[in-house]
Amino acid sequence: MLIAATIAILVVMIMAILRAVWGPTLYDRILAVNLFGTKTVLLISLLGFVMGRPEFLDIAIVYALINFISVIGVLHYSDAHIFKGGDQQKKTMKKNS
Amino acid sequence: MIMGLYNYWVVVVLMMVGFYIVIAHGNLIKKIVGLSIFQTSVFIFYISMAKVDGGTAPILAEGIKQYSNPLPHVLILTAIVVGIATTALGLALAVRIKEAYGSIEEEEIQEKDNLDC
Amino acid sequence: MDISSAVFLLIGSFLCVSGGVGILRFPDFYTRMHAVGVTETLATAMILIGLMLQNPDGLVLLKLIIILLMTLFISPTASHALASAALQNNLMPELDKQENNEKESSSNP
Amino acid sequence: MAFLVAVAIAIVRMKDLFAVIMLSGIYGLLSASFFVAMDAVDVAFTEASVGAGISTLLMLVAITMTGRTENPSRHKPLLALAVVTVTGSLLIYGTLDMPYFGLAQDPVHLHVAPRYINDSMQEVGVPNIVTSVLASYRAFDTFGEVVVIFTAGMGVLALLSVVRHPKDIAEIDSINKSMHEEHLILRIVAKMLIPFILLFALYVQFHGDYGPGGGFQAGVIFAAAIILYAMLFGMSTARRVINQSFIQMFAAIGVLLYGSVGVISLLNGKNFLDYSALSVDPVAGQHLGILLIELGVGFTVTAVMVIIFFNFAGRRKDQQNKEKNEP
Repeated sequence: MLIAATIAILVVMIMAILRAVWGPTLYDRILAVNLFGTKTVLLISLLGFVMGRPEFLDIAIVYALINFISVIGVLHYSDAHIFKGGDQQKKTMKKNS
Repeated sequence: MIMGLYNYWVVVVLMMVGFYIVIAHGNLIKKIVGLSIFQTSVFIFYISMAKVDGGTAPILAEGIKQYSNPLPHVLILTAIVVGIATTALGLALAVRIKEAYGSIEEEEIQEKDNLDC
Repeated sequence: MDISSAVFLLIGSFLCVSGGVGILRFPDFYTRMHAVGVTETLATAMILIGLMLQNPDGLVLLKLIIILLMTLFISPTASHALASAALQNNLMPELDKQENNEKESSSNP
Repeated sequence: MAFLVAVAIAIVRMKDLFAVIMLSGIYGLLSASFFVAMDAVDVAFTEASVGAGISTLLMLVAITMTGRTENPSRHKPLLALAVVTVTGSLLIYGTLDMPYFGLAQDPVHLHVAPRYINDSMQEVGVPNIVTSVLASYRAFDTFGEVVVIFTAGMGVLALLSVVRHPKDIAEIDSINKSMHEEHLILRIVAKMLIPFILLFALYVQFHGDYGPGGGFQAGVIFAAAIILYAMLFGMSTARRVINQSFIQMFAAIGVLLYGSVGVISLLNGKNFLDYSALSVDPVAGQHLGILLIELGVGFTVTAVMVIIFFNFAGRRKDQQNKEKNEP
């Protein structure tokens, strides 16, 4: 069962990567990274159980924290939208709106 | 046989991707990303060398006989932190170059240099 | 114990995959956000509870609970921040397409 | 092993021009999970906090300063491609001689590692072999790494530090006032989380002897908490909490602590960084030495990461101000 869950998470990770590569807007990419991070947390905890040494959940905690921090950071620095070459971003926005 | 060397091949491919980015792209930030990919491929190489089949993480516990090799882990652990420090230094240089030249594209920088001479 | 853990894990993985399908297939950013934001928290909680049932051992259980709590805090916050940032930067949901209407209205904050 | 496929998928990233940074974040996460699958928990710990968190952030800040678009390359990529292919195939040819993956009889595993695995418990008394090798057997190396990190921090400082501008009391006030308008939820959640992150960093710092963790990781996590604070509550507020000169001193104190532990053992008639000299009982001495050294590493790493981030962010703000004033 653990293996099944691991495989499911791997599949979701692949989907997230696809969205991150594909994603038309900046926010899609951030969303994909966020999803990816959460799935990594799950994957690490599952892997700990699969390998039979579940003491290493510390890593999963770090992941959860760092994921949060990096999402906030990415938002903080993209929110300011002072990208000097930021035409691309605006273009995609227009396309989408 | 194929599985036996698969890891190393993936490492080689990653390393070459990083290398390609470094030599073929002109953007300095992109180059730094390429360097970090290159770096990570070396990390993966070391770590996959350290793995022993049936072994577990090198933290001593009762009832476990086989551990993976701790030495590469130590080397890579410090290398990662040093890597981020050097990456930061590279980014700082890129920012300064942007301020001085108004661009971080290699060719434009060279053109400006040629004009100055 | 084992069976209940398996059930939780299965539900969790199913939710994960449905979220993944959502992020791939939905037409615009807010619907994708909706798909991920809703399933993510629940799926994580399910899988973590499944793991807790697997190994009722002191420290490990504590760490799992910490992870669960943090996920419950973090992922809604991150989703909120993401959605509001997107909205502030004038990324509008696709409202004009007929077939997307229902999904949009439910996810638009 | 399914992971390697996923890692290979990450290569797709190179075709992408604008999302490179996002993808490099994903790449960091992926490689870290690969490290977990390969039993390298300590390394995964570090990569998690560094590769996925801090480096993504730094690159992002740098990109906001340098512009986001990349010019299409005017080089002919064929030459580069040829070089890459040739090198790659040579390397692959080289791997054919490599011992197969995961065999216990690989030459790598026969030389020093058995001694570390078998004897470190008696000699150092720390269950985490990685920590004991890092901080005791190869402490001299680690000292070098710490000095490298310190130097890099100083380099960033030299390159990017801005002349002290007067403290923006007004900005702090405006941030406090805007508290209820923007980022309200974020700030409250962050206020709850930051103490927890700091506590967790301390746990990682001092639990490094028994589980994955240690000075490097704890330093990065500590710095991440400070960075989170700085992002949500404004640079000026963060600067008021953590003074720039104070943090610079902190970085130096870390290196000095490390070095002085070595000098003390030298004065006691042992080798440099031989901790047995620190106490009557050699194992207790080792314990003490590892603890002190990890502390020094933690100090330096935290301080350098914070210095790097503050200088990047401060530089960025400076540029913004200039732009505001010019037109």
